[in-house]
Amino acid sequence: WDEPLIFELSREGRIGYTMPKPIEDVSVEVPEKLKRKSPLNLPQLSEPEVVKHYTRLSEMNYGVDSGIYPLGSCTMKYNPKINEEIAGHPGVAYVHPYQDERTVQGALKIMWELEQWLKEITGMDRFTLQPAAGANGEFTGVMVIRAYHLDRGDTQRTEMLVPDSAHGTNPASAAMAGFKVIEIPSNENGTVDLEALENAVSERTAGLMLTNPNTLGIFEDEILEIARIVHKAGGLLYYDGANLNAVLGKVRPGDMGFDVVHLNLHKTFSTPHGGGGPGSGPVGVKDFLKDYLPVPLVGYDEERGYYLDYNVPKSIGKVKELYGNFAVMVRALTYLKVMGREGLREVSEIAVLNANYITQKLKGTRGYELPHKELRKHEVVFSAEPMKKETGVKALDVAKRLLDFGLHAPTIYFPLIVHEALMIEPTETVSREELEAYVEALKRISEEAYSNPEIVKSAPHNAAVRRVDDVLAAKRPIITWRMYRELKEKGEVDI
Amino acid sequence: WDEPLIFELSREGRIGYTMPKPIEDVSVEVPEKLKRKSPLNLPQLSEPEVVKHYTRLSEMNYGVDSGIYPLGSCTMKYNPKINEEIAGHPGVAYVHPYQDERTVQGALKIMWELEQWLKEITGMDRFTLQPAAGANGEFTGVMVIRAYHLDRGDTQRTEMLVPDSAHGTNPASAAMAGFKVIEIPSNENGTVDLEALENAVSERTAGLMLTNPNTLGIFEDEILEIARIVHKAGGLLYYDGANLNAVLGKVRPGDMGFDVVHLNLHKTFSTPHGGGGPGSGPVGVKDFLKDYLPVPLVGYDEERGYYLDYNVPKSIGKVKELYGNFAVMVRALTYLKVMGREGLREVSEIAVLNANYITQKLKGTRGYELPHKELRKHEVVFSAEPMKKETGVKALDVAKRLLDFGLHAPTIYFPLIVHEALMIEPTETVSREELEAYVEALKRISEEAYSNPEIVKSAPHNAAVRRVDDVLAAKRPIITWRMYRELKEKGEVDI
Amino acid sequence: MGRHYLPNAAHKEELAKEIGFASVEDLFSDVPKGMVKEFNLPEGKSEYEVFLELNEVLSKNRTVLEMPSFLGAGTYFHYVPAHVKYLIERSEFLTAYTPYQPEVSQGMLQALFEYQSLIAELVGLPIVNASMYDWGTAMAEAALMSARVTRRNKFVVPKALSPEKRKVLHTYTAGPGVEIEYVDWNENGQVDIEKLKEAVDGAAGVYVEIPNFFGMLEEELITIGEIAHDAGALFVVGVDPTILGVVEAPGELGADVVVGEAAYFGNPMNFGGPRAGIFAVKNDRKLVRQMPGRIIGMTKDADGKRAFVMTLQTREQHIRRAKATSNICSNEALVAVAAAIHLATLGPKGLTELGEVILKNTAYLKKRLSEVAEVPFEGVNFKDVLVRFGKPYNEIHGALLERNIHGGYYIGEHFPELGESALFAATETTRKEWVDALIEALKEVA
Amino acid sequence: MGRHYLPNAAHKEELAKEIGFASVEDLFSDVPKGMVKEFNLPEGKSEYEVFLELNEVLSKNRTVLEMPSFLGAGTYFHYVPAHVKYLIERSEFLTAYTPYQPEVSQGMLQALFEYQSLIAELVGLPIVNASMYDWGTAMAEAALMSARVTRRNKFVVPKALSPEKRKVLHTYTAGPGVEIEYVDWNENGQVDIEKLKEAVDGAAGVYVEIPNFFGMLEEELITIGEIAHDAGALFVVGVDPTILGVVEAPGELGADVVVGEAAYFGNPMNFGGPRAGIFAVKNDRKLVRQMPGRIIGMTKDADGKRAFVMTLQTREQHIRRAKATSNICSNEALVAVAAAIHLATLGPKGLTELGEVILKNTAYLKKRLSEVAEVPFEGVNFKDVLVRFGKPYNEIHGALLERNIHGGYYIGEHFPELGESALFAATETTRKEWVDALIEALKEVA
Repeated sequence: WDEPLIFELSREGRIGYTMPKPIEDVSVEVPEKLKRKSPLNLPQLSEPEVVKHYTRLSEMNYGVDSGIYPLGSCTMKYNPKINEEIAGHPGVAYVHPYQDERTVQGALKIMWELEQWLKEITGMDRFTLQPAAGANGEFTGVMVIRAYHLDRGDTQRTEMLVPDSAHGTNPASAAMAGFKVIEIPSNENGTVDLEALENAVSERTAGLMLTNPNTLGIFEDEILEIARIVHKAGGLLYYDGANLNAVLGKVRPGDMGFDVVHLNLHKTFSTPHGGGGPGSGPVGVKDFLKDYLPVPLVGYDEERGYYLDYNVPKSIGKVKELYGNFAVMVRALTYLKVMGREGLREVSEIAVLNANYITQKLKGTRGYELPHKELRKHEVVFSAEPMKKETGVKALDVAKRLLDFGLHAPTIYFPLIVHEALMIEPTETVSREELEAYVEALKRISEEAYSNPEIVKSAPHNAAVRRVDDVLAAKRPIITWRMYRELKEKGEVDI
Repeated sequence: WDEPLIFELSREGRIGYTMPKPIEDVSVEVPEKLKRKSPLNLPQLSEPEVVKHYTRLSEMNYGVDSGIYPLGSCTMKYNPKINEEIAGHPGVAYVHPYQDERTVQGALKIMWELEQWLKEITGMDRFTLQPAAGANGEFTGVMVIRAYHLDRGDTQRTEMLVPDSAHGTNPASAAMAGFKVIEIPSNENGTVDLEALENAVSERTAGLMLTNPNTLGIFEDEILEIARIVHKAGGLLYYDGANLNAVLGKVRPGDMGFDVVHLNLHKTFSTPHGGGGPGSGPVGVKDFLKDYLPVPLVGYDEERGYYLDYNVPKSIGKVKELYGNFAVMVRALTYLKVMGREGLREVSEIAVLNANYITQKLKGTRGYELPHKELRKHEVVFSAEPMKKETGVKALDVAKRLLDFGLHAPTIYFPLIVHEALMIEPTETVSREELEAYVEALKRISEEAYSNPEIVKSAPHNAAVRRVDDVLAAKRPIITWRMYRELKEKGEVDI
Repeated sequence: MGRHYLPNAAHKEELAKEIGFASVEDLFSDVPKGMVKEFNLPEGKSEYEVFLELNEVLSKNRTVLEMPSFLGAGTYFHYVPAHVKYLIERSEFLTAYTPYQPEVSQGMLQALFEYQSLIAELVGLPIVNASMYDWGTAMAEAALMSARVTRRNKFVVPKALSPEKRKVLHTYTAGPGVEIEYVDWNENGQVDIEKLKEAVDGAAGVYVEIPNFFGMLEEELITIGEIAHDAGALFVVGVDPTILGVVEAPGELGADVVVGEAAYFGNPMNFGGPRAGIFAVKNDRKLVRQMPGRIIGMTKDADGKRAFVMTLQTREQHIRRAKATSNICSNEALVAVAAAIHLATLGPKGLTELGEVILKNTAYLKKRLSEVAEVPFEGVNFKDVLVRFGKPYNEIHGALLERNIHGGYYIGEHFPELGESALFAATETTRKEWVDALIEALKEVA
Repeated sequence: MGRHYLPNAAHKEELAKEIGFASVEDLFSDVPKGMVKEFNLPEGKSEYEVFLELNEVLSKNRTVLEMPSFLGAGTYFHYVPAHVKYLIERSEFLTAYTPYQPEVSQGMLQALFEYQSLIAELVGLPIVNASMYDWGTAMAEAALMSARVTRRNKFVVPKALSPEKRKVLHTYTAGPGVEIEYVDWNENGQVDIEKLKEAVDGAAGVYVEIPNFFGMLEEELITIGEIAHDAGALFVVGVDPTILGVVEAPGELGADVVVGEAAYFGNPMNFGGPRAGIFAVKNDRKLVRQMPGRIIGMTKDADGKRAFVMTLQTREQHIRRAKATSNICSNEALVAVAAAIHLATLGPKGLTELGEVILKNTAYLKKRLSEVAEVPFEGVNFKDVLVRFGKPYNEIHGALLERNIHGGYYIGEHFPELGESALFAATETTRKEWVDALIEALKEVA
């Protein structure tokens, strides 16, 4: 249905709160030059109206509890409700980050324990939990690499190598840290081209940022050789943990030769994605890099208990205020304790099984091509290139048509090295029946594409809105109610 | 959409929980004669599947947060979320009712404080919070009346008077308490016929059960005379609190002459209705009846603090295990503290205003008749009798058509004294715009009834299902999956 | 003062005028003069202030998470998986009412149908209602139903009945004049069969529980049912449904009616409420017509699609008024849905494991208690264990509390013949260290 | 061990065979031999055991509900109305991801558009993104953006900057080599205008906060903006948005860019995270093209109906990769939605009242503190008040803690020139009895 903007629901005089009275009702005057004089055009609603509005908006949104949500590279697994229950403890919400350490032993213990789990899972020696998200973690990691080289006087290492299949955040993070980004092509197997890598490394190489398995869902089986090449050139190996769900509890980045790792608690460790955040992107490093991590780290000492350790001599500083997204950490640790050693291993086994189930059941379907090798890990990337050529139906159309069946689309047009990419990551928390229904829907869309392509091209038909015009949005941006109101007043908009 | 039954989603071998291990893994054998041998046909699902199933079911349900819900006599007001927050405190959930009173001072204080509020609001002298719902409260009240008469040796008082406009629970509760029910007709104003009442009272009269305002939303303006008549005959006056929202904070049943009152915390005091419960139906009495209340009551003593008082010499016993629906009481007290004296008064003012707004805006619309007087309190009852006669469109059809507009229907076919009744109680928590939209929808349905009655008769068209066949349901009851399965196996059902 | 819940508050006078009233006061012109008055109540507070205040009040309760507790006697600390609470708090369930309009209430209707169906599988009877207030009122309604069905007015119950249920039963049966007869227990703490045979003559129903109030399994349940049936009485079984993974469905053991407490699944203790009473009967037209409470049935919609609806309403108060089978209207729907979600989560394996873990933990508790006190009844216990002490229990209780342990439920005042006895209970939530700490403490103080 | 989250666990080998693999192990045949290993991790536990354990751990935190606290310095105890938490916990919001498919994500998109719109009204700038990680990173990104836009590499900030923000700024600007210059405060604890004039030469941007780290309102804000603009620098204002009901929108005072902390609305303290950074700019094409972060825009669907979508993505990393305006991908969407719901609840009147109550409570705290210690800076404070003690603050702090009062944030180590100083803070949640207890305690121990 159509839900108005909250501003459009406003009626003069309505209130949605009762403010506590001030301690003393004395007049405190803001300096005249600073006093608010411009109008405060906030909406005026009662609490029931606010609740109805956002309840209705929520009903216009698809979440993990709505059905399969196989966004490739996003690991949209089920978010256990016990995580929310624990994160809802008043000992999370009502604790100030600057409290005396004696009054926050519980919080510090949680951070400390989480670090121990992450160390063993990744084969790293020390973790910072500060980064707020994966990209923030990447930035942390490459800054650590930068600091390491500079600290050794190795000032010419200005280049960061990034495969062409990498997430866009990898080159962006490297650039933010001041590195020049060198792209390494993939070979026909979809993995790093070793020859190209050999040619790219030099005394300017700061490191290589790699995801393993990569964004095609393919395990870089030459990983030990890759590590050898990079290390030999004096570079460090950075592990983008976006795809850790594929090897969780089975293989450790540390054992593959990586020196720095970032994880996404909101992907691998089941914390909810919140419509795009909050996430959490802890970064782990091998022992020789630990002195460069952001401050503070969490320490433990028999006598003192848990404490915040600001004594990190060569620290890169901070990548975010305070200690990171603590409420997310609580959820991740809850998950880890429920899963345990065997549970985590089973996660990756079934995540991989489910992705290969889709791979095998869908391959050979007309219009979808499976480039690169067949054996995938946690996700698979099909190409709708043949379908596009033969029927004009694009990956985007396939995605939109899936919505009509009550299913969420996969990630599309990524990785960039696959044309008309459909990147499907079912995760371990969907059932066989859901996998089957997904494959069936994709097969039906293939049939439609070859028999009645218009129905696919004009999809979705059953969603809250029809296909959304993103070109218009970019051409004439309307970013806020304020802009909309002004354009509307000028008669320049008809929405 | 169609959501299968949870049994149909079951797949052998799936589990949704992990049980804690026993303290000792010794074998404990149930006596052979009692061992479970029959199959346990429970569904087998994982937690994500359970969550998706019930999330989807919830999306097929209309609640107060979905929109206006003007069920007459049900007081579907907004349920403030702070009530839920407070009721979610571990000091509610994780407390055993038999704990030593020293360890539950918080719980007892809440019950004690709630009683103080309810006493002042009703003008009663003592309350039991034990009844689980309104009808349970009615039963409590009439049992108290019964005990009072018997205690005085007044054994011939076997008749309970109930107006013909009363809720069905009134006569049912009286009957359960062993009373003969005498129905008192309403007069042309929709209020108690005083002459009939005079004729009905006798030395057999135990009491009169009355709702004020009554189910027509009309204030019994002769209430003092009614009280005089009943009291003079030796009977007691029972107040059904279902409609208290109309006079909350303005008028007290105790001042109208009532001796016993039940309240519905889930109606007047904003606790959620939960799809039909839990409710809570506290009963208040005047001082001379307090020794008959159920045990335990809550006492307070400077030294001892709050305590459970089982020393109620002439108690009727118990109407429910333990102390009542404590989690509901917590919510009600939260509401009371937020609202306060002035807030409560404003509740009834606006509840009455909103009902009269609908009355005035809808009256005169073709097909709807407004029997009895115009001034209503918290609800109004229109009759669709003219519409039925002129177009064949019944109150039921009007109700179903409202669903198509995303609005909940009013209560229909009640009170029984109004034909084709549409009993509308908007409550104080809906906005003017929602009232207007409701009136507009009813007017539009009137137009449709006179122009295109079929669209109304075949409504709803936009709900999760089309009109539901309740005749079939009663003719061939299928009450459980077990029955369904058996009928299905025999080929006797095609659903 | 709560204006934030009242969208029209700022414009109430304006709205009153718009519909022809001079003021809001005029809307109350039908109230007798002088009856409208100022109430002696506190002023409203901000949500924050109420939050602070009630948070502090509730923090004064000591929870079983802070203090190991061995209380049972009809209320038990079971663990409720987090998703159960999460789901029933969705406002579409939480804030809805009785599904009078089935077309926009299919979610609640189906959830309740599933509740009925899950209970039916547990208890082995095909007809289940959508809930009573609790076990006690369900039992009392079963007594009344038995009297209606058999046209007799005596209901036979074990003497080993909880004080709660005893009181409820007396109150409910007082009006209709149904007489309650108690049957003593034998040396095993179970119903004395010989005494039952004497009592059953002219009975409308015979009621027995599994486990009984002392935590014992009634081994002669089948025999008791036969005795009841031979006497023309209905056989009513009360059951703690958490036992039904390991104990046979009462319906298979001869029960005509099964009552019990559904809230042991999916609901926390909540200081005793809300609960939800199980009420199930055989598929016997007389029983179905006479049973209390709401019932959800499966049917079709106008397109022939499966749908759910409240059914068999001609038994109910809003239709039958004084002649209804019960006065019950609001029931405990959300409590029942929570129980259903928990049961669906457990499945057959989980329910069996739950029963087994409780049996084992209870056995451990019983074994350890027998080291420090008298445990009069031999046999298998489920949750509750009756323990007799050599000195006033009150003293022991106080000493345990000082050690931050909450002991069992004293039953001496209700069963003086058992002396200084108490029920100590275990469930799947009981930790070894709690029991061990209890025993250590009892060694000191008992 | 978590199998209850894994529907296919019981049939994994069967499924593997069905798709042509001899076993699940074979799905990992591409992993180098020997790399798969056993991990040294604890076994999984039941949900109940984890619940018990973590509940106990978290109960070891002393919350501000149990212990009056005067901590501020960038994190404040504000009250979040219960419905805000209730709404953002709805799984459709909570468990969704970035709205890549707008047709099934209109709810989150509209909520974020409303967030952007509400912030725009507060700060007085029309372009707002859908959130940064926090105020600190938003400020750092503003510094980088200023450098990109002006092609200069110096960013001028007040010396009275929080240690958190200072560190974040240094880390973010290290790679691109943007130099940070600090401007000292004057005797009023505000930016020294003369020193600013010296520093501004060649600056890409000038940053100032309202209130500043010492809780003071920068009275010369407009002048500071003019100085920045005269020097060709962008004027970046950091703002605690809870002040904007009483203080003029920075956009109206000359700001080109506004950053700040959105999580002060709608979100509890959470031991410091998550937060959500505000990032707003003027409607200047250069700034819009150079700003970081996701932006939601209004558009139409194929039927011409209003719809929302992520827009202006050509600035972002997934398209521009190394040339993106920032690496940010996941942001703090749900935190922003919570802030929006809280703001929509407050409305104009509520925001103004909030600012006024905080001003008054802070004034009361300041007045009372001045009875027992030195309060170096005169003027109006918002939340934080800087207090200087005559003896080591550490001792005072410990003595307060013993009295169950948490004192302020010690800043002596970061600002040695201020001696034994600490920031004590008040908000709308501060109670008179807390302040009075603090002052009584300080009289004893300070």
